Amino acid sequence: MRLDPHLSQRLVKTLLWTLTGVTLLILIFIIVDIAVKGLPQVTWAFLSQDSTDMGRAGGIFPTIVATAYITLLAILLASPLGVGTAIYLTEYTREGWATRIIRFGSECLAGVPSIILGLFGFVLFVLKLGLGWSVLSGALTLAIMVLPIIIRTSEEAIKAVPQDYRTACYSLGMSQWQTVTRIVLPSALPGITTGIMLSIGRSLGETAVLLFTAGAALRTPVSVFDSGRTMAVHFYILAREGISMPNAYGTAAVLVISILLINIAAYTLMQRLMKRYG
Amino acid sequence: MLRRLNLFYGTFQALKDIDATFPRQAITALIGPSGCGKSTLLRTLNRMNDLIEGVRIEGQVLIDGQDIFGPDVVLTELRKKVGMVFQRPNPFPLSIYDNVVYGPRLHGRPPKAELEEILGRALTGVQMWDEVKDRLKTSALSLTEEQQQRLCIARLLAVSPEILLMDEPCSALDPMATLRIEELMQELKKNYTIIIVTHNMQQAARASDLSGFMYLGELIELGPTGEIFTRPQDSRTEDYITGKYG
Amino acid sequence: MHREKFIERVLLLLALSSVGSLALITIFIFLEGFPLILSAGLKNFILSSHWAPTKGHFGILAMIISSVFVTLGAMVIGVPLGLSCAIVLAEFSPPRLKMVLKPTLELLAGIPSVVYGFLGVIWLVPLIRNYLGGPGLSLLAASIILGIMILPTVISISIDALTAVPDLYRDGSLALGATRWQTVRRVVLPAASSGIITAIILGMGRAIGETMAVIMVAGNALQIPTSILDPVRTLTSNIALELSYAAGRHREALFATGIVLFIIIMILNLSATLIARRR
Amino acid sequence: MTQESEIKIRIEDLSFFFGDFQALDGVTLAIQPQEIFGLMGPAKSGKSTLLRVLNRMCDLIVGVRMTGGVWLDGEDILAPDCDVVGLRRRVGLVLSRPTPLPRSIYENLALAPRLAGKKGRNALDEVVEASLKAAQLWGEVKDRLQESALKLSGGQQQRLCLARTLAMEPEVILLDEPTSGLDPISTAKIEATLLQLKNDYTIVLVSNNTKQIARATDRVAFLLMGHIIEIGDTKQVFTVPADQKTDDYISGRFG
Repeated sequence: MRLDPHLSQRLVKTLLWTLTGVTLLILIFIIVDIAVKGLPQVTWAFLSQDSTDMGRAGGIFPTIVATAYITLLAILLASPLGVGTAIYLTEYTREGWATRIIRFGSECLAGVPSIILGLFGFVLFVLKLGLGWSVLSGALTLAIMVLPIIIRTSEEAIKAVPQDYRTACYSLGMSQWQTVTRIVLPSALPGITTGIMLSIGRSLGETAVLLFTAGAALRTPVSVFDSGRTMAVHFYILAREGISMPNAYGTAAVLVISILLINIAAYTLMQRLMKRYG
Repeated sequence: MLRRLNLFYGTFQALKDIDATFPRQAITALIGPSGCGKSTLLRTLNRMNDLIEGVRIEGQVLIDGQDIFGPDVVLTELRKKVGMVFQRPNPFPLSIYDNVVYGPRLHGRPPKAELEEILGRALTGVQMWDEVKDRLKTSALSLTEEQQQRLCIARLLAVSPEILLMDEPCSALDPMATLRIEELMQELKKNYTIIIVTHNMQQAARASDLSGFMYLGELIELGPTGEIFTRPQDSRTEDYITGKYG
Repeated sequence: MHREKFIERVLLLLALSSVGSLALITIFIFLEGFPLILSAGLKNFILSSHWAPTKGHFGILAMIISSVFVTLGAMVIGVPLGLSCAIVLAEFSPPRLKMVLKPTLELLAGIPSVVYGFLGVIWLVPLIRNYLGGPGLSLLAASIILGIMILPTVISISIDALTAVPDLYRDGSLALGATRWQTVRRVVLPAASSGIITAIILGMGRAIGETMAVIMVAGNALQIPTSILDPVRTLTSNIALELSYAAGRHREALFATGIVLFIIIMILNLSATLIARRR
Repeated sequence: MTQESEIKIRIEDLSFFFGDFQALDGVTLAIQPQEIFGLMGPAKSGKSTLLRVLNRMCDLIVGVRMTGGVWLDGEDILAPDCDVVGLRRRVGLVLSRPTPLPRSIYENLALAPRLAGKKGRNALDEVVEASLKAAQLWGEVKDRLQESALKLSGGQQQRLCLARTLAMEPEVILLDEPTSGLDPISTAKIEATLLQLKNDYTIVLVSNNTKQIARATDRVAFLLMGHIIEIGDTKQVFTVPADQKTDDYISGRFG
């Protein structure tokens, strides 16, 4: 006997919606749990004081500074490389072996797991170049990690700039570089910013890379050669070694909320962008 | 037959008070500049416009006396009865065989022998049985554009529709292929009611029995093709067919 | 003219940064790890499960098997959930709902892996211990957590594959009187199949390479698992657990573990790229 | 045949390939200054390709190959050492779809003069006003020059693109079906503008609307599948076509 198509459609839709619902519930559960148990810990003192007693007491100020320091440095290093790559791929070269290799390299790099990046950063920056466990080692390794993200989003943003604009520019006798800097990049800026924001989000949550490159010193880093413990690493150590569950939840809340805010902002920007170009 | 049909996309009114009757076993062509609503009108007849967000339709469309917006109309049955050929040929990325029997398989699980028979009939109906009978298992995407368009028509014939809607079916084809598709339409009109949208006036003049001219969502006039092209009633029609704009 | 050429050169140089980084990573991991594989013998390295690096035993078979099982478990959980979400979002949800659902699901990708691991320890591990037995920290727990973690990868790539299917196909099918689901099953899914397979493979790569969450919930016992409730140690957790104190041959052994992991992941990525390109 | 000195653009035995596809086959023709030269033919006949060779916009497409020669005022523009960017400033192109840049109306117009080295607010203001007036758009936009050009209607955008090309002070203006998306009134305005401009410029107009070619051009070439079928005075081609295919085309038997 054959099921009536309308009935089978209804059954399948019910199943699919149920599974989607389960996924959403998991997500909501994660966020609610972190918020309910973590937010009460988050006070001004928690954010602004030094950690004491291995993080059992005090606040998370040093980890906030370390996180911001490493992330910003990584983004500063990766953005010109990523955007430059994207411009080269979209505007300056035709599809061929060169683009294929570059694109393939970037895709593979995106697939390299963070533990391998951690190993690499550890051996090259920490040991071979003698930078030690430091903000700089961490930022260099993180920059490699977010490079593919910036390349991909910038490339998409630049590709989304209507071809008509370029045609118009060329037919007005503008050179390629004039076209890129005056029309293409300004039009693609929101998309590029989105990619940079996503990279920041990704950097904030990264642990494996930083554990082996930036170290875990629980004091506020000043120079780029100081070791620094980011929020994610701090959270991992608190939770894994059972040092303080309330402080672990508090750190997680700060971490998750900042990542969510950045990602939401990035997403909103992307939406506006998509609306602009239909 | 249409009665006082209005169609809105959000606040934009795409069709305005359209009244029209399309006779059986004839080819009716809808002409007009782009954006005049002719494709929208066509897609209303098998309710493909339902797929678009924010569409609101007023008025009636009667097919064989039955309102297609009535509550007891089963959408899939309506679309089976009112087949549609699109502007660009859209064979599924499946084999030629699977494309043609796609429809019959949707509506039941016919035995293999019956499928073979439907296949033969549909492909013969579009005069391409001899061209493809030896490569039914190859991908439909390997065919030429014209063959793909024929295959799409064959795919329709396989579900035995009564009405064929064609939305600029030749716009992607070269002049020779266009001519052959037009010949095919003449063949098909013996058994089917055909409504075709075209931006090519010569095509309308050559291939249709009736023509309707649409402008800015209105059906300006509808009548025998010969009269529309030689003695248009409305000055807008005249301007259009003499090429003042478009 | 000269200026343009100069700019092009500079941009090419920047564009080589990603390839260059990848090359550097490969070179350094191999430089550090390969000598050990040579001296210990490839066979002893990947076909023995005797791991006692301080005593000169470097067999990682147990970890390879654990990594594979954990990953397969993650696929069993993540693929059905992820595909369902993708199909619902791409084909069945009204646009307005999609505008809300899609970003919400994408937020999953933003939650750091340590948070997943932590919540796994707090909620999932006790559940498993109390209702299914065993220590709780187990292959099952790791699979469930990883299954959830790969959802964003599977969902977003599958959605892209589904939306890349031209509407012409959907229109064609609906115009023949097919229901939505018939259209999805018979036309859209086959047309999107290579993209969906890519999504699954990249999800696998993500699962096998994940470290922090796995360390926290898998139990990290050095053994070949016999039940899904056994604690396991994966390739990634082995590296992360021992790197901070390893030295000499021991450290080389961890880099060698890294080589194995790297090769597995590169094979997965390569096949994903090849499948995606075949389209 | 016209004297060499009176020829603005000379094209000789030009063939053009996209990969394996030959878009133009042995095209030879001469365009005189201060005329509107029409190119007509059905879709894919090569008329747009020919137009794009004239300012080397065809370079932007991958896999193209050309043989033959094109001379602008006797200068070989297909030569490898030709300054393409400079050439495009001399030979302006208006496309079938309006392509305003996402800037203000003023900026759209001032862009090209600025890049050409024109400085100073007054000088720029003058160019903007003059070119808008020439394109018969000044009256409609003079009070909102700082608004985004994307806010204009389709017909206004197209006239803006024409004005933008004029602001560049080119010698030749190429138009690729400039009215294909426009309503009758905007079409009429653009055609009127062209007739005025022809006193100062050489204009090449591509259109698949034969009526427009008949109305607006002085001389015309009919292209079919990359070949020139017929060249001549527009009146003559339309009244007594020499070739049966031209007759078929202008009477609408195909295309």
